[in-house]
Amino acid sequence: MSTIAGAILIVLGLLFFLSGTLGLLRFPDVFTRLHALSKADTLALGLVCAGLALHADDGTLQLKLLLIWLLVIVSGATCSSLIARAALAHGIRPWQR
Amino acid sequence: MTVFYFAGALFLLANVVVALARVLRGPTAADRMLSGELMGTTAVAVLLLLYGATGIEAIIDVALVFAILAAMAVVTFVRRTWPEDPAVDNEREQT
Amino acid sequence: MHPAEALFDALLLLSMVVLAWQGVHARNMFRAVVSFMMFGLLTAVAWVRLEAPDIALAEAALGAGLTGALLLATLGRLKPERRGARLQRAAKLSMLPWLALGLAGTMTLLAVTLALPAPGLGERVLSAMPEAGVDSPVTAVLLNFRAWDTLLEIAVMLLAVIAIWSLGQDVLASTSRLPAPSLPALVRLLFPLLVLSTFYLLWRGGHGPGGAFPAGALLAAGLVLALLAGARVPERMTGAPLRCALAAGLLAFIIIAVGVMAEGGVFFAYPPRHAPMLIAIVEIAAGLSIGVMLTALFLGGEPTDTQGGST
Amino acid sequence: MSLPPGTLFLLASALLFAIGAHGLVTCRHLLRKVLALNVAMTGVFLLLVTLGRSGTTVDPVPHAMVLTGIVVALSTTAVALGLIVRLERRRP
Repeated sequence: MSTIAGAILIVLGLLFFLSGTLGLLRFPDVFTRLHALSKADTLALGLVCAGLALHADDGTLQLKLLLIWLLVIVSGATCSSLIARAALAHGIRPWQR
Repeated sequence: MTVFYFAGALFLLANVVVALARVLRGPTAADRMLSGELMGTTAVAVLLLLYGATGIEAIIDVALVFAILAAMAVVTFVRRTWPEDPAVDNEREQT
Repeated sequence: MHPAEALFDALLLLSMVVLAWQGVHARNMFRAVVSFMMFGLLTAVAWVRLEAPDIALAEAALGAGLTGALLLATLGRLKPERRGARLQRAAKLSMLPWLALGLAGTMTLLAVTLALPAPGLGERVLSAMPEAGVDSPVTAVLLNFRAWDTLLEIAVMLLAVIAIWSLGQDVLASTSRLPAPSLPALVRLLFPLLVLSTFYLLWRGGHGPGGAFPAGALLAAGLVLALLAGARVPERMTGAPLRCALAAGLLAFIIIAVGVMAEGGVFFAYPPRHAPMLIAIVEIAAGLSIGVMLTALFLGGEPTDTQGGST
Repeated sequence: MSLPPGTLFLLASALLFAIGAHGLVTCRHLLRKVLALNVAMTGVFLLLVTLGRSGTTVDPVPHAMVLTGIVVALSTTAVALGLIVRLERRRP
């Protein structure tokens, strides 16, 4: 049961990675691409981690998976803010329709 | 189950190879850096799936190191490369 | 091997080759550096595929983390490359690509020939493991059987630091004045984690993949992140304390290597019953020292007193 | 396919070495030369570890050699980058 649930979570995570790539390629400017990328950082990796945690039966391992996810979220959030600020400071204007 | 994990890892790798187009196209340095960040996150996920496939526990440690150092490149880029580097700014017209 | 597995390897290696080419020949330098950093990430995955998690750990910390940061920091200091000046003038017409191709062919042939008989040292290492004082074969080779290599390697690192310091002041140290309010918060969170994982890897090194090199690299990553967030090398530390920390690994190594001569008369022949403790001492000293040395390499010169302040 | 395992890795290591050696000779900018050198070194490391796998047991000696090599590679890269920055400042 948990095997199937884990596999479903992992597949969902992979799909969000795909959406991150699509956004990175199709969105018009840095700021919108950041938005797409943060989905891959948080949701996609989170789903993959959750799926693997369901497959694992070792508490330490599940803790490490959680730690990996939290670390990537924190780094991703900080990096997004850093890049967005730097891009604004360099005179890149947010895209408008 | 092993096959499932490998297929997932293969999918992720193909996905990130497609995203490499952003490194080629740019247009700004920040866009290229974003692509690098996606590569970092994908590498973590690929390592996790490889762990699922092989069961070598040290792979999780490698993924953990990746996760801890995920911010390193972007922080260096924002603090050291981009601010005063005309080389990086000029490229917008070049490519 | 299942087709999916073989396909994964093929795609991994193919993208590594493409990224390596981009890393050398991309039209602008920033693209080259980013490609090279991605190449480093994939290399770490390739080490995992080759069942070499020790190397994967070191590559993740050194190759993907610190080398990339070093390259990016250097790039910020260089003038833009002149357009169309990528290749040597003579190289545009010459036979050099063919020469390289020949080299590659020779290397493949050599590899195939060498691959036929495969004695290796694996069994000899395994049979000597009971006397090694650690459970991890790689750590045993690094810090016991071939401790000479590691000693000289740490000497090479120290020489590299001395060479860079002799060039002058820390050119890579200046930081942008862009406001980055989230950065100190990130560093305050990551720095303790990095120190913690340094010790985790030092402890792991005794019985599994880990050890002094990746541990030192993580410590260096923490220090470099702190420097990037605007922390300064405190003035009272730049003199003797810093020099001591830089030399500590090498000193501990030499003292123990000479010290064990009292028992057996042989350089680096640990007496088996003290081996675990001696290796632990060497590993901790080397790990911390490697961390400080890598940070010193990142500064690109001797830390100056003018930027004194507190961390 | 009847390729022996590791053939792909050997091939890739040879290609990486060739790319590195070629770039080292043909590129003009010193930073590109440093990158090329690093690529070539990775090729050599891959070769070493792949050959170390061909025995019956996993051979830890190439692993230790490559670990040492990676750290030495980083040290040389750092020194080279320091020299490059200094050279640029001297030139007009």
